[in-house]
Amino acid sequence: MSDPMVRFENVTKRYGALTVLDQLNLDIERNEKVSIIGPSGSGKTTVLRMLMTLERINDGVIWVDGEPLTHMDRNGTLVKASERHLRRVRGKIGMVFQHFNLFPHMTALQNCMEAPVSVLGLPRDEAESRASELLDMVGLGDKKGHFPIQMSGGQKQRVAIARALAMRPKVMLFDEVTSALDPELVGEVLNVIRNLGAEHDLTMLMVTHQMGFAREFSDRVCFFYGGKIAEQGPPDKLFNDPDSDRTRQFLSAVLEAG
Amino acid sequence: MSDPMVRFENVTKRYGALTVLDQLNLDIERNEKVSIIGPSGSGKTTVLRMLMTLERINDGVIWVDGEPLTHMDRNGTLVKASERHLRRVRGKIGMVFQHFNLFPHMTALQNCMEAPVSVLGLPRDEAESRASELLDMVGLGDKKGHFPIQMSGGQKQRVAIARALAMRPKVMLFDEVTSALDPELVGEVLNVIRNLGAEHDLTMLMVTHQMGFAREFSDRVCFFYGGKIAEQGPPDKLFNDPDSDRTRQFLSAVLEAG
Amino acid sequence: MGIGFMNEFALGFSVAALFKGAAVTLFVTTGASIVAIVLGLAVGLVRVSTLAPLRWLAVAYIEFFRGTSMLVQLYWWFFVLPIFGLSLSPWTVAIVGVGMNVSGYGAELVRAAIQSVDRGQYEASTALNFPRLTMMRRIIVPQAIRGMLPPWGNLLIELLKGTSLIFFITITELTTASKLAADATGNYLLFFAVALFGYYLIARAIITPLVRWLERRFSRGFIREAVA
Amino acid sequence: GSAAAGELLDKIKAGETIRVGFSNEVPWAYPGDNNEPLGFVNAITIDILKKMGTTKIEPVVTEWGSLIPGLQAGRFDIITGGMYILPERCRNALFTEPLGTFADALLVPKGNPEDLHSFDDVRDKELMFVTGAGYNTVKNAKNVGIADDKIMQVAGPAEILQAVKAGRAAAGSGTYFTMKEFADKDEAVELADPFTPPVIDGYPGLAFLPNQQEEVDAFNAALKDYIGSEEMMKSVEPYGYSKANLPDGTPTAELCKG
Amino acid sequence: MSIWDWEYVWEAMPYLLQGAIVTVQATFIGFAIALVLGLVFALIRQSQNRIISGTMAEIIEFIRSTPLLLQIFFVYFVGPQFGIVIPAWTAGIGVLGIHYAAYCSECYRAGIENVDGGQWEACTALNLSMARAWRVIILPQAIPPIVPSLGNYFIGMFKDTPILAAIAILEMLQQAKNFGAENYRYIEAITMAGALYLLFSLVASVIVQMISLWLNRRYHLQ
Ligand SMILES: Nc1ncnc2c1ncn2[C@@H]1O[C@H](COP(=O)(O)OP(=O)(O)OP(=O)(O)O)[C@@H](O)[C@H]1O
Ligand SMILES: Nc1ncnc2c1ncn2[C@@H]1O[C@H](COP(=O)(O)OP(=O)(O)OP(=O)(O)O)[C@@H](O)[C@H]1O
Ligand SMILES: [Mg+2]
Ligand SMILES: [Mg+2]
Repeated sequence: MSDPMVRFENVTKRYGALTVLDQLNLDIERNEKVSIIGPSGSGKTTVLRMLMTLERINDGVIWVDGEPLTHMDRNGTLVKASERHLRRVRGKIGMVFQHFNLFPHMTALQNCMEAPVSVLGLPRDEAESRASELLDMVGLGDKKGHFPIQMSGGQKQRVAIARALAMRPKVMLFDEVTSALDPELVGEVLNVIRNLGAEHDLTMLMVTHQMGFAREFSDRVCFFYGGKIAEQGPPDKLFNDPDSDRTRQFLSAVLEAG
Repeated sequence: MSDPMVRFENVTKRYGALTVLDQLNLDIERNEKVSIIGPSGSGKTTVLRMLMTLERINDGVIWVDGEPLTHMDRNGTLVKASERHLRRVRGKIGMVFQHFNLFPHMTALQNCMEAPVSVLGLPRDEAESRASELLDMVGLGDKKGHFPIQMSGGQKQRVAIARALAMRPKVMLFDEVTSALDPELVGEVLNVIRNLGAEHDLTMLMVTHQMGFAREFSDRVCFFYGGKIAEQGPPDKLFNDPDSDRTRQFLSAVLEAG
Repeated sequence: MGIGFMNEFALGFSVAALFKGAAVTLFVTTGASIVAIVLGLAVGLVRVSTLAPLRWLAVAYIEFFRGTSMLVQLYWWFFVLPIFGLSLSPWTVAIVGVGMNVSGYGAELVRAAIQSVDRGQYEASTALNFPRLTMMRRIIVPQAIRGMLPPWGNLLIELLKGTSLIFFITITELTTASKLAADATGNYLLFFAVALFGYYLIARAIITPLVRWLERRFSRGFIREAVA
Repeated sequence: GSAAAGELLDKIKAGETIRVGFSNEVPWAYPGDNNEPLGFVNAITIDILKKMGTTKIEPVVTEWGSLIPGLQAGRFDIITGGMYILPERCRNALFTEPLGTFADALLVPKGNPEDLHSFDDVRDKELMFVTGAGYNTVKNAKNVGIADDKIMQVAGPAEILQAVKAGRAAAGSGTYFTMKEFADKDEAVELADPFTPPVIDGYPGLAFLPNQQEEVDAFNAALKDYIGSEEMMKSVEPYGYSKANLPDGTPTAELCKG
Repeated sequence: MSIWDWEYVWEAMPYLLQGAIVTVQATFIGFAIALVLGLVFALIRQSQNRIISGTMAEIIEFIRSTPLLLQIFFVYFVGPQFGIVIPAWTAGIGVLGIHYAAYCSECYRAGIENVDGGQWEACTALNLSMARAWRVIILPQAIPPIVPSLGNYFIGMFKDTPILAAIAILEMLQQAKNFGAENYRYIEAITMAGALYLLFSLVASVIVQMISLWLNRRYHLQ
């Protein structure tokens, strides 16, 4: 079917008086890799959190895989989504956080097994084999029995990715997954994401400050500014000759820093 | 006089069994700008913390401005430094921290006045004028009455720099002063440091992950690895054709990330 | 005559009586602790439930039992309640009365511990689509328990001390026993010192080690040594 | 709750366990080291109950002040503390015929330094006076006009002795028996001699709930030929009760009128 | 006799209020002692010298793990055995103060340890003296956050005052009991006493919250 994997339709998000996202419209196609860049406070994280239903939206509709996420269709009219509906649609989305949020009291393997067993109801052995496959894939075959505290930041983040994949999502969200890492650990995580993009049918939406990676990896880059998409397009266009001065300004600031 | 501003002489630092710095020897000339780079855990921060007397050293001697810092000369033999001696020599050193460590219950101005008044015993008005000069210099003339929570990371870090300068140190230490900042705020802080180097007679020692800046700014770059100086030299040499593979490896990893 | 003849033997007898008192204190402490822990956990979990009315009930419970002093509550249980037709035995009042009073504080500990679990853990659980109860059971509570163990240790010591009030409801526990012994012999220093040390011993040789042991058991994944 | 009329009597006849309430008042009624009921009031009660049909006694020890509430709360069936029969008490409890006649005494430090011989002396010299909380002595003291803040109300006899010994109070009052006991065994105190008590002798009786007339009648019947008998004296003499203490024939009804 | 009789409530009230005054006095004086002594304990506890800090810690443990009632008995009865007679009021409030000083010191400690280590490092880097660092930098950050827990102990002490009755101090509950003993009516007096305790502690907790808000604003902490 032709409708996009994710669609934001006039989505507005406010915190009290502060309007964080203003009438956002954004479509993401199946298997498209989209990077979101922009200054701090521009609403990047909020976009992902709304999609992950970690934040309620004040206005508009979010569509996932052709059906409304935050609402449900009751004979023609859209009504607020029930918990059941939310949980069904949410199942199609996975998220990786800036600060990993691994479960500290579980080993890498248990982290990846818990949800498949207690949410999807997989039998333990099946969940286990799936989990260890994924851990092998992210290059942590030898760390399965380790607890998060025994792992480096880069390793933790790779476990987090495996944990999200274990739920077989169609869309993966990444929020600055490398900015809590020591520079020389960033590479190993980006490699995992790179391969993920290459080998799996996954729609990916990532907030990042790694201009280099965004450029090389993504099909499209969206530059957020003050809760709006100030500019978007293929990376080469956006990085080489951006239309808006805001974009140019931001890029020069960031590159000077790098 | 000819002796260096700072001299590490066979300095060793251990944490229990772990030897963090092993027989370190390092001279820093007056007004020299030295950058320290290296992987996480290689001992970079420890070097600065020892110089700031935030960590005791297990062996060796640190010399500052020709006199021993951690020891004092009692008729020929070096004995453990007294608190008085420590405080006198420490007065020549200032430090800026990764996480600012501003005093949250004081305004920017008060942060810069506290030590000059209570340590140097300056009269309040003199301390105040000195403080506000410095705040103007770091471009925060309009933020003097603000409290830390009311400022952005970049602004906080600039206050921290002004606070350290208010003590008129001869040596300034910077420990990853930009790595807690949002990318687009990094520039403003680096600019301040840049001007500092240009306009004042200051010996500067900085730990950084900003290769670009290290390269452009410093007279010498030291690459730390496993508690030793694996390689050091002028930035162009070290960045363009490093002697050791370790250095090469590290640089490629970091640059790929940037 | 009278207590005249008592005196010579009083010391020997009183020491025996003191041990009985200690035994009583231990017994009541154990019983009341169980009551306090069970009710504390239950009420604490209700306190963080998503259903407002339930929450209010928990708040009322907590405020009531923390609002008035244990002594007043014991008086009420023991002397006033019967007049409304419910007469509980002294032992029941001791265990339930002390236990419920402490459970009010315990519930607060549970609440605090649960709410102090990193928000990221809740968000990760949502992202992985956990139903709320599963999330609580598998992710939040296991982490909260570790956080609340030390304060529970202190609370149980409070409870231990609280049992010294059950004298007012006709039970002769350690404090009373030492008082009676001291009155009979006139040697206040000896018997009070012994009693003080007795409590200290129970707290430091039984309660504290027990809690430490539990802490170690629940520390998997939080402290390097604990998992090495 | 409070037993229905006749219930208690049936229990006694049926040989069931009867709970007697008293506080630590040597030699009237006090607990032995295994809490067994000692003291002459308990001795009398045990004899009487045996005649009436039960030998099962459960002692309940509490503060003097808690005896009446304990009875009202159904914590025990009979107060054997040796309460004087007084009008206001008659309104809240039923008393048997008197078990004897006793005087109060005034306990003072050795040598009676303040030269006290009556409550009036204590009042006039404005000295601190100690007695038990809930003792009839409190009312007597107030009646002769000793100021409220000069009346120290403590938990029991032991505290009275301590207060006088420690000089916290200039004089203490309790029953002749108890005070004599202290004077004999402790050389730091003595009885005021001569001493004119504020009221003539006190008449202790056993106290029941107001609705237990049947029980009281039964007890009185049993008491009639028991009072003064060989059997009685054998039980009570060890506690210092002598023939001089036998009742003078004043009926309870009259004492209740006051 | 009826279960509840308002007559007795009104009769009891004057006594209860009289006791309430004593209770409130005891609480305030006692807590003042606890606050000051507690800080002293806490600072000794922070001493670099292992023996000093260790001993202090053990003393605090001991005070915290033995019953207030017993401690009061000890001071009140043992003293005279050796000719030292401390007045009941002094003994009672003194022990209350020391007992809660042990708790407050733990609060202070928590507050001090929660101050970011970076603050100490900044003080060293700026060469501030130990005393100055404590007074101007550390304590102003350490204390406001712990005001709520200090407040809880304030209320806790208030609710412990009935124990003073054991050494014949006429606080509220003792007044209630004495009233009962003289009139043989306990329900009303005791229940009203309970109600008053509840009322007072609710009021107190509101006041504490206000103080803590004010302090946090005053020192611009979160
Ligand atoms: N829970 C919240 N309450 C109030 N304001 C919030 C909340 N979360 C975010 N905001 C505000 O919403 C705006 C957007 O936040 P968001 O985290 O999306 O920015 P961002 O683009 O992710 O910034 P960064 O690059 O620093 O992560 C910011 O101004 C932030 O202050
Ligand atoms: N207080 C401490 N106790 C024990 N080990 C410590 C302590 N502080 C530092 N270390 C260890 O000393 C080594 C060097 O630490 P240091 O902070 O100097 O590294 P670094 O080069 O600054 O790393 P980074 O780039 O992450 O700041 C590390 O292995 C660290 O684990
Ligand atoms: Mg963000
Ligand atoms: Mg470092």
